[in-house]
Amino acid sequence: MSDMADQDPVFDLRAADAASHLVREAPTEEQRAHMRLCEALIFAAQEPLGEEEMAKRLPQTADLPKILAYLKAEYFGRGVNLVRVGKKWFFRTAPDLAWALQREQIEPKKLSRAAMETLAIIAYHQPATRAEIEDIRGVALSKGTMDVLLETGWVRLRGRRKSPGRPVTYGTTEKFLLHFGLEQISDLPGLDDLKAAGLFDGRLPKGFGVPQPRDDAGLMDDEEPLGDEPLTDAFASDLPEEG
Amino acid sequence: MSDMADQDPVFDLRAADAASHLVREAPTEEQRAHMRLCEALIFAAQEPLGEEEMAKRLPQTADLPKILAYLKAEYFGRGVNLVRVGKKWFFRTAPDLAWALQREQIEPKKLSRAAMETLAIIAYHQPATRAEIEDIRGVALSKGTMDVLLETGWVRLRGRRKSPGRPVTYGTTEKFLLHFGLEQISDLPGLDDLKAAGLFDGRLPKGFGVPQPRDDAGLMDDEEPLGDEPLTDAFASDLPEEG
Amino acid sequence: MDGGQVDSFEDRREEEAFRVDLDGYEGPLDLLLELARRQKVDLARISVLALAEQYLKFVEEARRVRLELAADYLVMAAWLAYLKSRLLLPAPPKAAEPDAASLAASLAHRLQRLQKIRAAAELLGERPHMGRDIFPRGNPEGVDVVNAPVYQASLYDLLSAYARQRQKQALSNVSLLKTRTVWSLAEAREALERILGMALEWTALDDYLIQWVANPAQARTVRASTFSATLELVKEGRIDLRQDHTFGPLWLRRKGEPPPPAIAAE
Repeated sequence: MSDMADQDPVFDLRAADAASHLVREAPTEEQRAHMRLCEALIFAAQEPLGEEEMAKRLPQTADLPKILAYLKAEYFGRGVNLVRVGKKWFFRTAPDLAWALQREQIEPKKLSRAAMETLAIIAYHQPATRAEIEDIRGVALSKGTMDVLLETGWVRLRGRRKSPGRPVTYGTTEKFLLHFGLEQISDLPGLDDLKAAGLFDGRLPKGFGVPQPRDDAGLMDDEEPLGDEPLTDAFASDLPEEG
Repeated sequence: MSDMADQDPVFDLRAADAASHLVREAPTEEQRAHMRLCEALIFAAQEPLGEEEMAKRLPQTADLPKILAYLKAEYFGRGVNLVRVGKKWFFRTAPDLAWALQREQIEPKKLSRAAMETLAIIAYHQPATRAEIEDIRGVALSKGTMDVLLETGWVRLRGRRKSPGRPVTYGTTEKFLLHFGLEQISDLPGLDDLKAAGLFDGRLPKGFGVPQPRDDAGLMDDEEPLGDEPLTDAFASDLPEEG
Repeated sequence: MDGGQVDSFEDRREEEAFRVDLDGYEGPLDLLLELARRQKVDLARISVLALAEQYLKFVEEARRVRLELAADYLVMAAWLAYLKSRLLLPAPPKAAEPDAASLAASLAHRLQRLQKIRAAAELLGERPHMGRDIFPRGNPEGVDVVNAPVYQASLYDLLSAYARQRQKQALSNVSLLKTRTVWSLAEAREALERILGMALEWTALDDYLIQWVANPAQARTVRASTFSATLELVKEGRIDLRQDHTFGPLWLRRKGEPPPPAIAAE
C-alpha cells in the first residue's frame, strides 16, 4: 500500500507543497464563505460535481480554482480527501485507510486477466480498435471480454476509425478515472515508461512520435462518429476466439 | 430551515464552547490518526455510524468520545458538520446552506381550461373582481384557479373596488405582456379582430361587446389600495364551485 | 480466466521443467513471451533464434503427444521456422523481403509491448479501487430538486379561451328569452286540432310539419310530438292514420270519410 500511496495524486509531493503553501496564506472571510458552500455542494452531490455547476452557485467574482485549492489543502492528509477527476470534484476516503474500510461482505468481482489487459490496452492506447487490441495481445478478443468491460462502465464506444472496414474505436470513461482514482488519463501509472519505450508506435510511421492516450469526448482526426450502423459485427474477427 | 438550525446540536452553544475549548488543546499525533479513521468510517457509512462500530476498529486504548469531540470541533462552522444522534454519528451539510443545495428544475406546465378562461377575462375586463369574473363565466371560481394564476406571475392583486364588501380587483402584470408578446394590454384584439380570426361565429346577441382592456399601474376611480385587511375571504362566493 | 489460472501461470513459471501444456496460454504470443522469460535476459536483447528453436521444439513435442494445437500456434510455428532459416542463412544480396534481423526485431518488439502492457495492467489493477479501497460518501443527501413550474400558453390559447366562454355565456343568456326548442305534446295537439279541418283528404303528416315548422333544426322534436299527438287523436276516433310501407310517409285525414278501397281490402 505504501508505494501505491506515492503514485496517488493525493499523496503527490507537489500537491502537498501547494497545499502547505496555500495553508500558509489564509483565505479571506469571503473565500471562507465560498469554501463552505463548495464543501457542502460537493459533499451533498451524488456524483462528482462539475466546476461549472459550482460556479453557478457562487458570486461571479469568486475565484473558484483558488477556493477549491484551499479546500483541497484543508482536506490534505485527512481521513477524507477532496479529489478532482477531470473538471469534477468529489470527496472520498484516503487510500491508505483501505485496510480499515474494506467491507468483508462485498467482494467486488475481479476482472479476468484477459479483461484487465484489454482494459489496459484501451486505456493506454486509446482510441483503440479491436484489431489493435488483438495485435498487442496476439490473440482474438472474445465477445465476452468486451461485454464485461462495457458493462463495468469503464469502457465506451468512441466512434469509428476512418480506415477500411470503419472499425469501432474504444476509449475509457470518466467512471474509469473515478474508479482507479485518476485525475486525468495522463496520470495512468507507468505511462511515462511505456512512452519512453516507444512501444505504442506500432501503427505509426517512424518519427511520428508516440501517441498520448486521449479520452476526450471529441473524436480524433482519424475517427468519425459511430453512425447508426449495427454494431453486431464490430466483434466479427477471423482470429479464433480465446478459450 | 432557520428554526431547524436552532434545534440542531451543531448550533448548540454549549457544543460550540466545548468545541472551541477542544481546539485550544491540540490532539496528539495518535489521536489525529484515530480521528482520520473515524472521519473516513463515518463518511463512507451508509447510515449513521454507531460508536461501538467505531470502537471496534480503533485500538482499545483510544479515547473515542474525545476523538469524536475533536472531529466535531474540526467540522464546526464548516460547510459540512459532524452530527450526533443518540450514539450514532453522521456528516451532514450545514443546515444554513440548504438554500444553495436546492436545484430548480424547470417543469413546463399548461394552464387548466378554467385558469386560462379566468386569465382571459382578467386580461380583457381588468380591473375585475372575483364576482365579476364569476358573472362573466357563469360559474364560481375555485380558490385553486386563482392561486395558479397568481403563481404564473401573470395576474396581480391591483386593489379593492369601492363597493360593498370592498372586493379585491385583479389585473395583469408586465410579465403577462412579455409572455404573450404584447407591447401593451390594448394590443389585445377587439371584437372585430376576434370575429375575423374566426374565434367568434356570427350568432352573437345584440349589444355584445368586448371591452377595451386597460392595465394602468394607477388605481382607477372606483378602486382603492389593498390595505392590510386579510385576503382570505376574497374567495368567498355563494356560487357553486367549478368542477 | 480467473485468479486460479493466474496462480497456475505463476506456478508454471517457477517450474523450470519444460512441460507440454497449453492450458493457460493465451495464444502463441503469450507462449513466446513465457519462453522468452526463461532466457532470463532483457527482452530487448533476447535471442530470437533461440526463442524460435524453443517454440518449434515445444510444438514438435506437442504433436508427438498428439496434443491438439490451434491453427494460430501452427501458423506461428511455420513463420518461426521460416525466420529461423532466414537467420541462419546469409542474407541474399538484393532482398525484396524485409531482412531477417528486422523480422526478429519486430517479433522482439511485439513481445516487449505485450510484456509492458501486462505490467501496466498489473499497475492499474493494484491501484486503490473505488468501492474496494476508497469510498465515496456513503449516503449523500443529494441536491433537492425544486420544481419550478414554467407556465406555457400562447396568445391564441388566451384569445380562444376568451371567445369560447364569452360566446357560450352570451348564447345561453339569450336562449332563455327565446321560444323553447322542444315542442311539447300539447303544442303539437293544439296545432293539429287547429288545422284538422283542412285535412279532408289523405294528407301526409310531413306536409303539415313543413308548413308549421319554420326552423329546420326543430323538425325532429316537432315530428316526434306531432306523431304522439296523432296517435292520441286516432285513439279518440277523430282521425285515420295510415302508412303504406315501413318508414314511408304517414298519411292522416279527418274521420268520417269512407275509406279508400285499397285500405278496405286490407
